[in-house]
Amino acid sequence: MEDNKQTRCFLCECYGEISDVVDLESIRKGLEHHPRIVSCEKVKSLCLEENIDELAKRIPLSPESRVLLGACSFLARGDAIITGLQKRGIDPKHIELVDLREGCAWIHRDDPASATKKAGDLINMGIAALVQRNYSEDLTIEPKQEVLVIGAGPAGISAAASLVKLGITVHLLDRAKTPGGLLNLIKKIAPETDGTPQHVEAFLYTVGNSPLVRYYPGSRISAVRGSAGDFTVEFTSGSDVKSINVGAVIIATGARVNLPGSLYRYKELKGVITGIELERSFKGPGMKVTSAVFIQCVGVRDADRPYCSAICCPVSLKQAIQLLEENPDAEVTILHRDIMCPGSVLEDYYRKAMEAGVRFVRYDQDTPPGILGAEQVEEIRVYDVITGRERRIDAELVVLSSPLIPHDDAARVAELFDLNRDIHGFYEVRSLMHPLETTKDGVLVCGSARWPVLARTAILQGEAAAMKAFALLNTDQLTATQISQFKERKFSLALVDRQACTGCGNCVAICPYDACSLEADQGAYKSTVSQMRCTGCGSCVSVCPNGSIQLPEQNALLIGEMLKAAFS
Amino acid sequence: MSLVEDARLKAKNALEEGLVDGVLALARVEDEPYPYVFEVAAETGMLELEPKWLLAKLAMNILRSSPQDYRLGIICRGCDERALNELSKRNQFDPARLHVIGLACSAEQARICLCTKPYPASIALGEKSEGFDPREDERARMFLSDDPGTRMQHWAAELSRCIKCYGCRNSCPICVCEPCKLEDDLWVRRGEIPADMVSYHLIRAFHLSDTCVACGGCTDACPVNIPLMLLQVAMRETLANNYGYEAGTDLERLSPVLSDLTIEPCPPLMEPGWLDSLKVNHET
Amino acid sequence: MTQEILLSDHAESTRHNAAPKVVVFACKWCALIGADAAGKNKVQLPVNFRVIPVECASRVEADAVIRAFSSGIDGVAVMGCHLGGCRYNNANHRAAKRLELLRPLLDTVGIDSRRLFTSFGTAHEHHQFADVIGEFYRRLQDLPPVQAWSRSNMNDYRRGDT
Amino acid sequence: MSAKPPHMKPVIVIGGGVAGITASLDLARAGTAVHLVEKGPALGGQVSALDKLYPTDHCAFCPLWTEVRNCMLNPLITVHTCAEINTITKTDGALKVVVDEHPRYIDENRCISCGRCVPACGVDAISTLGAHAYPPSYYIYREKCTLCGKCVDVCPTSAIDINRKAASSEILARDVIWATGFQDYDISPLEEYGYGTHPDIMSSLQFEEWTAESGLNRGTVVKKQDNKQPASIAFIQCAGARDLRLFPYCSAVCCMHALKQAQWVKRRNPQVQCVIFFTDMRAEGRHYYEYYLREIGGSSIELLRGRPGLIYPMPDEDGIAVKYENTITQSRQIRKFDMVVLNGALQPSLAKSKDSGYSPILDTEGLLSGISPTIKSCGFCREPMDVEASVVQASSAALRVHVGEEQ
Repeated sequence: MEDNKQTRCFLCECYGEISDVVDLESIRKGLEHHPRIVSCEKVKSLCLEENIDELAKRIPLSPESRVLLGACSFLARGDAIITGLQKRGIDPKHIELVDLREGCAWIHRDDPASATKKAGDLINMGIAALVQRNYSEDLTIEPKQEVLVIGAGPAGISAAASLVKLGITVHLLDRAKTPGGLLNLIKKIAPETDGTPQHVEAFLYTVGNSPLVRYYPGSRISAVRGSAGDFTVEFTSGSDVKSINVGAVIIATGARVNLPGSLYRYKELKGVITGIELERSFKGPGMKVTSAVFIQCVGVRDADRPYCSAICCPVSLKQAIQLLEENPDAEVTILHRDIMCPGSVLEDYYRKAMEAGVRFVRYDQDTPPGILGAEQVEEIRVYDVITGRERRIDAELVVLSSPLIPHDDAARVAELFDLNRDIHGFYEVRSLMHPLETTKDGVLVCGSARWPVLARTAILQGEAAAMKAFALLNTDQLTATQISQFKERKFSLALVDRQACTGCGNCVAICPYDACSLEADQGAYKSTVSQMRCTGCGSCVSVCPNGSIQLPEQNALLIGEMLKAAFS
Repeated sequence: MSLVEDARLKAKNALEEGLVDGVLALARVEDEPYPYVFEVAAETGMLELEPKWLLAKLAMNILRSSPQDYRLGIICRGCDERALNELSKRNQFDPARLHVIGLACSAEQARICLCTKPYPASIALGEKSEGFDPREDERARMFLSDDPGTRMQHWAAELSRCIKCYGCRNSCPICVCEPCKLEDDLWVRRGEIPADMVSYHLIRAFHLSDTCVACGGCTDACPVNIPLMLLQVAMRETLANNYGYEAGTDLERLSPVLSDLTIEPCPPLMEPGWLDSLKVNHET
Repeated sequence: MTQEILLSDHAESTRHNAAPKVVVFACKWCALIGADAAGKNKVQLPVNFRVIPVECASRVEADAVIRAFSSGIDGVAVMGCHLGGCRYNNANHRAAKRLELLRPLLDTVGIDSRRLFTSFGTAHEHHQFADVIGEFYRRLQDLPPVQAWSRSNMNDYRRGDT
Repeated sequence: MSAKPPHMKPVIVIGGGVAGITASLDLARAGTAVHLVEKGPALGGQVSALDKLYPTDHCAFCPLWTEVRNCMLNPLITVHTCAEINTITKTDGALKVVVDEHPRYIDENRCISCGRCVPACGVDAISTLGAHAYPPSYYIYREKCTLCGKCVDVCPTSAIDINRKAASSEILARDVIWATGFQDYDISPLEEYGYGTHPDIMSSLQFEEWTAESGLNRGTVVKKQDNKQPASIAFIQCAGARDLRLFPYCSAVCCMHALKQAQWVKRRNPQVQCVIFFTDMRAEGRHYYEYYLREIGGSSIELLRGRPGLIYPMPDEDGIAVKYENTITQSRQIRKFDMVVLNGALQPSLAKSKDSGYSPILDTEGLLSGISPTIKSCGFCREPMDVEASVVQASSAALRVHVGEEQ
């Protein structure tokens, strides 16, 4: 490959921090008649504003001009130099920063001779990298200013309403016939003390009346294609099949309540009911009772479901308070292993339940409460861990508080969007600072589909997801390198040499972002890479048997040449 | 009825019933065995089973160059069948167009090939016989001895006789890449005989780390008689111990190296101690 | 005749006394930060190592490690993030598994697999990076010098270079 | 032109922790100009002071440093470090916010971190901003600096200017988001916890700093008293929290934080005995309970239910006595520990700055109640919560400010 790149090299003395250890003069002389170096200068410093101005003047803006900076590390002042040059019109891809300070001078003070040799090698490695580096072409698309929200529970309608406020068209798709998700099953939203019901009303109103919302009840997604900024989603709504084109997807499919199966003689004894059945009675005539017992952590926080579903404690507190309001002289006891009411609002609610007269007994996982009675519940026996004695509570009502578990078709939806799911079946998300983003750019998840949450948190997550979707679409041009929220610029996008590819599918199997796919091409299979999905990690390159897939910015030749230059 | 007659009968029936359009097997022409595609039922009289001849790559090329609806039968041994599984996992041909007639190898054939599983999944011809552990073979014992020094001496001495004829790569049923990395000057310097032991042989061996079906093709093809298959023994054992994975036996299961630890757990890597602690111990 | 060529060529490539040459493939998100921190704190480290920054440990090809050994490098370190801490959705799990599978092959031909050092324990603090590099050097020092390696060594290798 | 035209007036985000950073980035990406006011010398807040984060055990700065960098480089975000809010006064339809910026003697754009100023300083007032702060630079701590000027002429890039004066700027803002997070609270008023009576009775944030891998002990766990390895450590939960005398709320983060600290102690030296005194082990977030199971099941961390009655230094020998009621044996016991970590007394950072002209409305527990019309709040200062919840609430607050509507 004939290359006419002219590389200009600048070695920074860093006010003696580098030049005291590394003999820059000998390196400069060595580079003078290097075939690829046009000019090589030694400067006192590179990173101050005035130096960057000086530097930018000496670098022509032509596409062939390359810059090799022998200075400090990117994390030290290197970043400031490159950003400064970028502001003055020099493409950072044409700059190679060689770390002579943190990487060489400062860690080999006591051996200047070999430090100089190492610096020379590092410079040669930098030249090799600069020469061999190609550039992945950036893909630019016009993001669709529409968002698909799946699920019309509290999280879904909050996301939809928020998107409407941001001026984005929303396709609200829900499996059920009526919006509201789990809220339809309950009378009051726990904890009703903090204004959540008013928020839900406001959202329902916005979603119901805004022209920007297209609501498809009773529909089911059948196919998904595309990537961030340009998804094509096909779904069946009632009888007809529809296809929409959206820029981002917010999954708010929620979760379902787990039935206790045969635990605590449920279904066998009259009077043993679940929280949902109790809620149904609150919506109806209400329940006359003299003594009721709630049992927490039923079918959860145990061997086969090792997680805490977080909402059952606040919900039981709400139901206990409601029972006491309807039966003022009744006795309500909650048997629990830990009351999960973190923060201020939920802790106050816990205190409010105590003041309302709810009694709490702590039991241990290994000694669960026993339910006695022939057909009707008569007595509960439980070993009270605090007092160390067995308690006998006669009660005619036992409410089993059960957890939220993932929907049955969560696996199907995850398959459609290529999402990972954790061991419990909830959708996996990225790091702590990106708690609603999935591994696929443009697909966000919020509400109980991600992890069981109360309505108040689901609403917050809906708004946050709407804001993140808006941040993604709020531009006329979405470029593949700008998408990832992790960093402002993706390092490189994989490129396939279709001629060499044997279609073995290793890259398709290993890609953590499902960016590779096989396409039939005259009878044989060839791999293609979706620029939008690819994040440039390079997993595919290391499993491709004949190197037909490469990261242009760090191709195999570049690594090979750097290896050669390492100890030349 | 002897094994050969049984094979000829099965091939004839397959052709007559129109199950396949041709059967790939050996034929004896002027007393020399040749791979031959029997398309006429009568010719199956010339069908032979000996000697062992690896037909997997041949079958793939036949299927690739024949029309889409051409169905091929093949009389193939255990290693061929495993090789065909690996190739179909790599989308090199459509397995539906292949009709496998499994032939079990004899115990001494297994002894020669150092084969641990000398029988296909579905045995149509011959009986299952005992596999042979490569570590028992006395020549192999030197190459796989416990002391690294002797191992190195043997391997260095043997590999220094390599004339880089690429016979091992060409005969290996899995190697289908063109261009192949071993011909790229970046990985293996050109014009150097014997081939650079580390870069040529180890790169080739590692490319087959999770796909080698231990058919012995490389050892048979090597003109200077280097037991190349022994390079794979340690890796195949690691895969079997850590993941319970053997190449070519399960069409659905992808190589465990292509998925993360939550999907294909690997015991030594799972304990955080091994990786997380700074005092990373490497006595695997 | 081949036997003598092989061993004589390696005479000078055994360079028993010189410090071992190490190439470090450092993951940009963790190990490179550790290397930078070690620099900032001016921790004195052995000279003979060169860092090649990679986007993720999963970018390191086993062929590149083999290529490094074949060009006379004594030790290759691949340093990536925590298992579960990778920015690329567990890409480092597969890197760990693949390099784990390279070890038996290196051992088979007698190249001690401890020359391939993998640390997925985030050497992100300066003292951790320094400890990891120091320990790798100690381990390389007391490994037996590799006699019958490939016939290539660095200067012979330069023959075909531009 | 990449972003849509920015809305007319900027938004002030107070607090450069995870909540503040997320709110600023979300607003900037939505096209609104932001002024991020941080009282410390660098962004990162409490999370950057932590060693590890639960539930993934990552290093704390790992998810944070790209966000901090994005914040600093985003053209729509102006970051004011070493700055505090003086007054917020309501003018016609907007808020006039006066920001006091304390003098930053070392200019971070000129400091090349060569470190020559540190030996020159007689009172040891100069140090780096922490291993991974952005932008990387040295910093002179005003409280220790005697303005002697010895460091000024040592600096090669003349980045030090000790006669920089405090400045205050006035910003006309559309809205304010409080994201001031929390800080450690000295609970010596509650004598039964014995805080301050023994060097090895410390708060959890102090313990985190004392045993941090990037700290001076480089991750090794030693007693403050004699730098020897402790035999046993007690983690006291809800010390000062869920306590009507001090903080009635539950600080939400300390159960998991104690688990994390105990687990890292066990991982670094398995023979140290760790005991956690808890009332409710609140591990209810995403993957928290698995973390709890792995720690309790795996590495023998002992859980004792109940709050200790009294903690005091042992009179005759060294060590700390913890008096508690053992619910299993129903008896009162005293147990000797080498170190005691008090978890729970986390105060929202807002309460202190009551004197600012426009005192935001606080609820009974000193938390910023969200109901005031023009002031939005998110993160721990509004309701005790962990990193994930703070980041979500920050995005929600950013949304409400961007569309200009009550919380």
